[in-house]
Amino acid sequence: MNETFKAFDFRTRFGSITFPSPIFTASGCAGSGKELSQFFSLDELGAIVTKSIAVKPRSGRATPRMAETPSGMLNSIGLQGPGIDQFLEIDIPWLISRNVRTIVSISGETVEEYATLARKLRSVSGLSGIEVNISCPNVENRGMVFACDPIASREVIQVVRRNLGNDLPIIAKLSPDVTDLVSIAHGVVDAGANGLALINTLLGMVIDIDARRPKLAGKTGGLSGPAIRPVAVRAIYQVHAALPQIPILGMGGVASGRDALELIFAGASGVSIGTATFGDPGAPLRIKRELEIALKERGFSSFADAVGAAHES
Amino acid sequence: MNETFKAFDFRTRFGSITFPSPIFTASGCAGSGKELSQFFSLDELGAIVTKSIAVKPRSGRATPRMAETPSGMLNSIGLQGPGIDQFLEIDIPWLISRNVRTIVSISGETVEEYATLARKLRSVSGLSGIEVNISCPNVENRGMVFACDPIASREVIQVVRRNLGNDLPIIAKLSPDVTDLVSIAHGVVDAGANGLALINTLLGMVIDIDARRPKLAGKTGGLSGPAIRPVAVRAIYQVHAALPQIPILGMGGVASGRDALELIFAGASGVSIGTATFGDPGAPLRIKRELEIALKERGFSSFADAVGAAHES
Amino acid sequence: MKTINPKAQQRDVEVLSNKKVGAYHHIVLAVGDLAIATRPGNFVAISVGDAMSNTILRRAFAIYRASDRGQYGGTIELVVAPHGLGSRWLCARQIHDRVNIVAPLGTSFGIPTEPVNALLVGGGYGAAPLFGLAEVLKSQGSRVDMILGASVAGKIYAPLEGKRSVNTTTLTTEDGSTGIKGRVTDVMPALIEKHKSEIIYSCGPMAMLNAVNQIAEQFQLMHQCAVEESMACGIGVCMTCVIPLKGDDGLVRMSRSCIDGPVVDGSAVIWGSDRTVPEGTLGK
Amino acid sequence: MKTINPKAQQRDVEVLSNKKVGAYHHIVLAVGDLAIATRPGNFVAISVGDAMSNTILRRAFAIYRASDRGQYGGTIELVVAPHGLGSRWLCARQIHDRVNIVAPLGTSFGIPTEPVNALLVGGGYGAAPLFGLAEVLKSQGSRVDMILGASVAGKIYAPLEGKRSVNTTTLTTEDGSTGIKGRVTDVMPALIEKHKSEIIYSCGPMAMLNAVNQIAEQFQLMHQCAVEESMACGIGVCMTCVIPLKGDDGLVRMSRSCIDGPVVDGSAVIWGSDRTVPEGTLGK
Ligand SMILES: Cc1cc2nc3c(=O)[nH]c(=O)nc-3n(C[C@H](O)[C@H](O)[C@H](O)COP(=O)(O)OP(=O)(O)OC[C@H]3O[C@@H](n4cnc5c(N)ncnc54)[C@H](O)[C@@H]3O)c2cc1C
Ligand SMILES: Cc1cc2nc3c(=O)[nH]c(=O)nc-3n(C[C@H](O)[C@H](O)[C@H](O)COP(=O)(O)OP(=O)(O)OC[C@H]3O[C@@H](n4cnc5c(N)ncnc54)[C@H](O)[C@@H]3O)c2cc1C
Ligand SMILES: Cc1cc2nc3c(=O)[nH]c(=O)nc-3n(C[C@H](O)[C@H](O)[C@H](O)COP(=O)(O)O)c2cc1C
Ligand SMILES: Cc1cc2nc3c(=O)[nH]c(=O)nc-3n(C[C@H](O)[C@H](O)[C@H](O)COP(=O)(O)O)c2cc1C
Ligand code: FES
Ligand code: FES
Repeated sequence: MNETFKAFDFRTRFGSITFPSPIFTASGCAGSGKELSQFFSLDELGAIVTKSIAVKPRSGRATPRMAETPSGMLNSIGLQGPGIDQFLEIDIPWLISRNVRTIVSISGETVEEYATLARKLRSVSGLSGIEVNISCPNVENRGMVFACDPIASREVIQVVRRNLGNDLPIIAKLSPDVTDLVSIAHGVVDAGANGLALINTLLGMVIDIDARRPKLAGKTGGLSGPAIRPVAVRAIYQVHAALPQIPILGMGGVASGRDALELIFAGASGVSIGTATFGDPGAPLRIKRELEIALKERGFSSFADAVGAAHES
Repeated sequence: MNETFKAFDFRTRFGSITFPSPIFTASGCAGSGKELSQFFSLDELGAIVTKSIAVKPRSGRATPRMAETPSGMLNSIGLQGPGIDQFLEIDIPWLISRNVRTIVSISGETVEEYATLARKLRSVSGLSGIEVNISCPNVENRGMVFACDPIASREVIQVVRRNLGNDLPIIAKLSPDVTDLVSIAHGVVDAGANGLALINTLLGMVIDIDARRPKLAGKTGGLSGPAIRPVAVRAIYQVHAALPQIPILGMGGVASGRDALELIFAGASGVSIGTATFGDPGAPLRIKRELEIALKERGFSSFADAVGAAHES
Repeated sequence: MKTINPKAQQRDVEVLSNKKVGAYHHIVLAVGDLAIATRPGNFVAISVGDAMSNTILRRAFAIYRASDRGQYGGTIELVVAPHGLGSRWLCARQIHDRVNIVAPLGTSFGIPTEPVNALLVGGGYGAAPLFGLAEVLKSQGSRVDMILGASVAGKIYAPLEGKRSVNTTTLTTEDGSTGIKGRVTDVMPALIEKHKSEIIYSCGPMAMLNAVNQIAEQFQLMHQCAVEESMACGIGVCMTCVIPLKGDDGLVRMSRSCIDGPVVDGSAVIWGSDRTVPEGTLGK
Repeated sequence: MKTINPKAQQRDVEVLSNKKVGAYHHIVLAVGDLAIATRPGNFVAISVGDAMSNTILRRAFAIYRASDRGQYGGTIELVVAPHGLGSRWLCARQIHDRVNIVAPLGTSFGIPTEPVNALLVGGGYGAAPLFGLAEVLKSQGSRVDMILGASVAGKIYAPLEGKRSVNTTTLTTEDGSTGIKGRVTDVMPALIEKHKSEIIYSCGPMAMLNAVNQIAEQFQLMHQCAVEESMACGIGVCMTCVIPLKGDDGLVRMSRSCIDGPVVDGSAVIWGSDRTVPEGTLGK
């Protein structure tokens, strides 16, 4: 068969699951999937990563919830969502019935809540993985974010693994706002994570100089978008160097195929598109196509060969 | 006297020293001062903060040392400098003889080096303060950055205070790349710091997707510029809330008077201009003027009233 | 598979005209068949800047009028206030420049099945979508009275051709520089009584909508208003644009104003919940 | 107080002309009296983009020619390759647009006090500053031979008017599309012998400068070259643009190419130290 016409081998693996494309959505940036389906076919993607879901319904924070910043934005949604029961009743069936590969992101305020979420997801068929968002305040520990505490991070992943069973891959999503990211990564991998999602947003603030107060009602917010890409690349590079066997789902400011390639060369086995979708609803699909071109131009015949390529020299 | 013609009271204090203006240069972004003196008169500023100086001459890192990033840049200079002796012989006399208020930034690889630097500076007359850059790798502790280690940070400030005497203000410059910035701030203040400089650069990386390797010869670099301003504002706000008596020298992506005001409302008693000077050699003076207008427009009659104003509501 | 944003498309479109009108710019875009799908109250999300821009989010603008006939095919028209960087960039576009849009987005004003006496209340550029609404109401036999208010005369948007479909227009300015000195709500009660208004449509700043809603409640009138919250995506995926809305089930939810709005039922809004989540909101 | 950047000024200046020439743009800026202060080898640092741009650093360009006479007062001319976002933005400027510059910056080519036989070697847009240099050398009585090389014909910059001051011009391209097939260094030895060259001036990619320097050493000729390192500030305050240079005291220092360069003595450069600090550098 003529090389030129051979489909590019875009496959990538997290745990036991093989995804046909390495481009994913980022949690909290693709709604329930439905909203984007007007703009492109969701099954073109590796998977939709759903907005982090909690045990109970959550109203989220008051508005204003967003502020644009130079080449980035702050958000303070506060994990608004319908709670796991309604989510499993409405959102998941819609995705599964349309053959959209789905990774469910979960968030808890206690270790026990993560256990509950994992138990409820264990029996759901058709899922492709669980992303564990541990960048949530731990109400049992002075609201300290789980992902900033090596022991709590580990504990969360352990109970999720125990309650979920061994079938579905667990991807632990880490925060870059820590002194020693690599040791947190080691901890969650030891605890049973099959992959790591890097990075969640950076904690930031914008002040409204006319109102003389923080612009966001929640005061601080998460910084995302191209502004943080260098931090994402660094985080992925460091963690891939330390744990080369563990697949990384990279994210942080990817707005083009070239940006995605930067994360992949740093060590990402998949790339999630977040904030870019707000500026361009078709971004995930566009980036997938641009990535394919960028890889072919550089002589790659399969995606897997590109992962971590910047570590070789 | 007519209010309109009264000079704006721009004074600000760090420790025992009063500065006539709250706009400073950022360490490593104003050369030795001479380079900028072609573009504006240095005594218009609160002070020049010199590039961090080490005990011995340092070649710094190989090139490429910089990469532009969205609304920011990475640098990996590696603290290049002539060493304290030549610095005290050439750079300092030039500044002092021209009545330029000068804050000397120091950096060491061991606690003992900080002690040496402080001893050498003790006898230099005409200085306005010492900024202690503790975002340097500690060679005695696996290269872990001092500012990321609460105990090492404290120790450094203690020995600097002990060796410097009590006359000059000590401003401890902290890194945002830590899990708990407030506790590090508490530690260095307990150890004798009169002020805090927030923030140093964030650790980042850019990959050259054509060469398939990190763009910078030193692989990682420090992220600065408007991209990081939300992180700076957050850091300043958090630390000012915890330590309202301690003056903060704020920095991170300030490119206009409005940006400076954001940091001031968050709690900065002074603002250093770094990366903005690369794009506009006259930036420090321009920002000072814009800040004056922005403060007057908002009805402030003195700078001090504006510090921390975003905490009031 | 398409139950949300069903008619929205992303397109590069040409600027056909850009004229300064008072404090605003009246901008016409050649959008082809998107015009047919557009209803009064819908909005458009526009990319601002170029490949080098640090502004990564779209800006939302109400669609002033949509027309599917005419020399250039389908067009939509906007009334834009040069506010910050992005809107000023848009106001600086010249004829033949291209801009990237996503449209039509959001809910539209509900049109009664029978002719009614409608009172349309607009503040500042918020007047814009009311003219398209007036045309539809008029063509369906309704009486249309309009109140347009602003701080100063230059900020009232009241084009001559817009008045074709309006029975009466009342202007208010806070400084009295044109029309009646005062706010739109100062003149509402008398006009409601005079014209026997049965439904109120409003668009403008949130504080004005709140005040308009109080009058609507007082007179027990239906009130549809187009709200304005900061929007990062405009298409329902980011959850930044929420407002507290009471649902048919009586529960208050933080609802997306880009999907469940911008046009909402005034009586469903929990007003005055600035920077707070109202007590009783689901999941608070 | 002003011992560094003594002649540099920051100014908003007008674009007088912008023409595509082969692979490059020839751009003329009205800089007023800055032209008088400009010497061959100096460069200009230009802001790219507008208030919304995410590119925060200036771009450096060699000054091709400076002229203080003429219809528009002082002008400087540039030869710009559309490379990335910033240079493409510059190449897209139109007549009457304004750009913000800082100039003149850096060292200039040393001019011998006596007439000499000079060989000028340029690669790609690196040819640009050599034409201004040729004029000065010629007017001072020197013989000027020039070699211009590039990968392909379109990347050779060799304007007719530039040749006025040149005795001979030799072109090389790697693909043979014009002139001699090969590199500038392939033809250098024969030309040095033929024209009895006494000094070499060069400007182009670092690898070319290195190869030129080897030939200069072989023939024991003076060699002045204009280097190119990534520059964040262009005025000496950031330390990003360093190259290892041996000083008069024999010590190698990482020296700023924006202040101690871009024109440096080829024999002072520690060549081939890509991505490393050479052994023996002060403070390594
Ligand atoms: C549904 C809807 C309809 C609108 N219709 C119009 C209209 O017809 N005419 C008009 O002139 N303006 C309208 N606006 C407001 C318009 O979106 C803002 O003026 C514009 O986004 C400001 O962008 P900027 O870059 O100029 O300002 P900046 O202040 O620099 O914007 C910074 C960020 O804040 C957001 N933002 C700032 N102000 C507003 C605002 N008032 N509402 C929502 N987001 C804001 C921007 O979108 C951007 O993300 C509408 C807004 C919404 C939500
Ligand atoms: C002293 C000097 C003289 C120069 N003279 C010319 C000239 O006469 N004509 C010309 O076309 N180009 C010249 N260059 C190169 C020119 O500066 C770069 O092509 C330009 O900076 C690229 O910017 P960009 O935004 O298009 O590319 P990008 O790749 O987007 O730039 C990203 C960043 O890298 C820097 N950068 C990228 N390439 C280079 C490079 N080759 N050298 C230095 N910095 C770079 C940019 O300044 C910017 O900060 C010169 C460079 C220097 C240092
Ligand atoms: C509006 C918004 C909401 C988000 N919600 C979540 C969330 O619910 N769970 C989560 O793990 N990450 C959440 N994130 C973080 C993103 O998934 C992603 O990690 C981050 O934004 C960096 O990627 P980006 O720069 O491509 O957006 C959210 C980000 C944004 C901007
Ligand atoms: C090129 C460069 C060199 C720097 N060198 C130093 C240094 O020597 N010591 C130090 O404490 N900070 C150094 N910094 C950090 C700045 O002082 C400042 O904290 C940081 O850049 C954030 O401010 P900005 O965004 O205004 O640049 C350097 C920054 C840059 C960009
Ligand atoms: S603007 Fe994103 S959900 Fe409404
Ligand atoms: S470019 Fe900044 S020192 Fe040379």
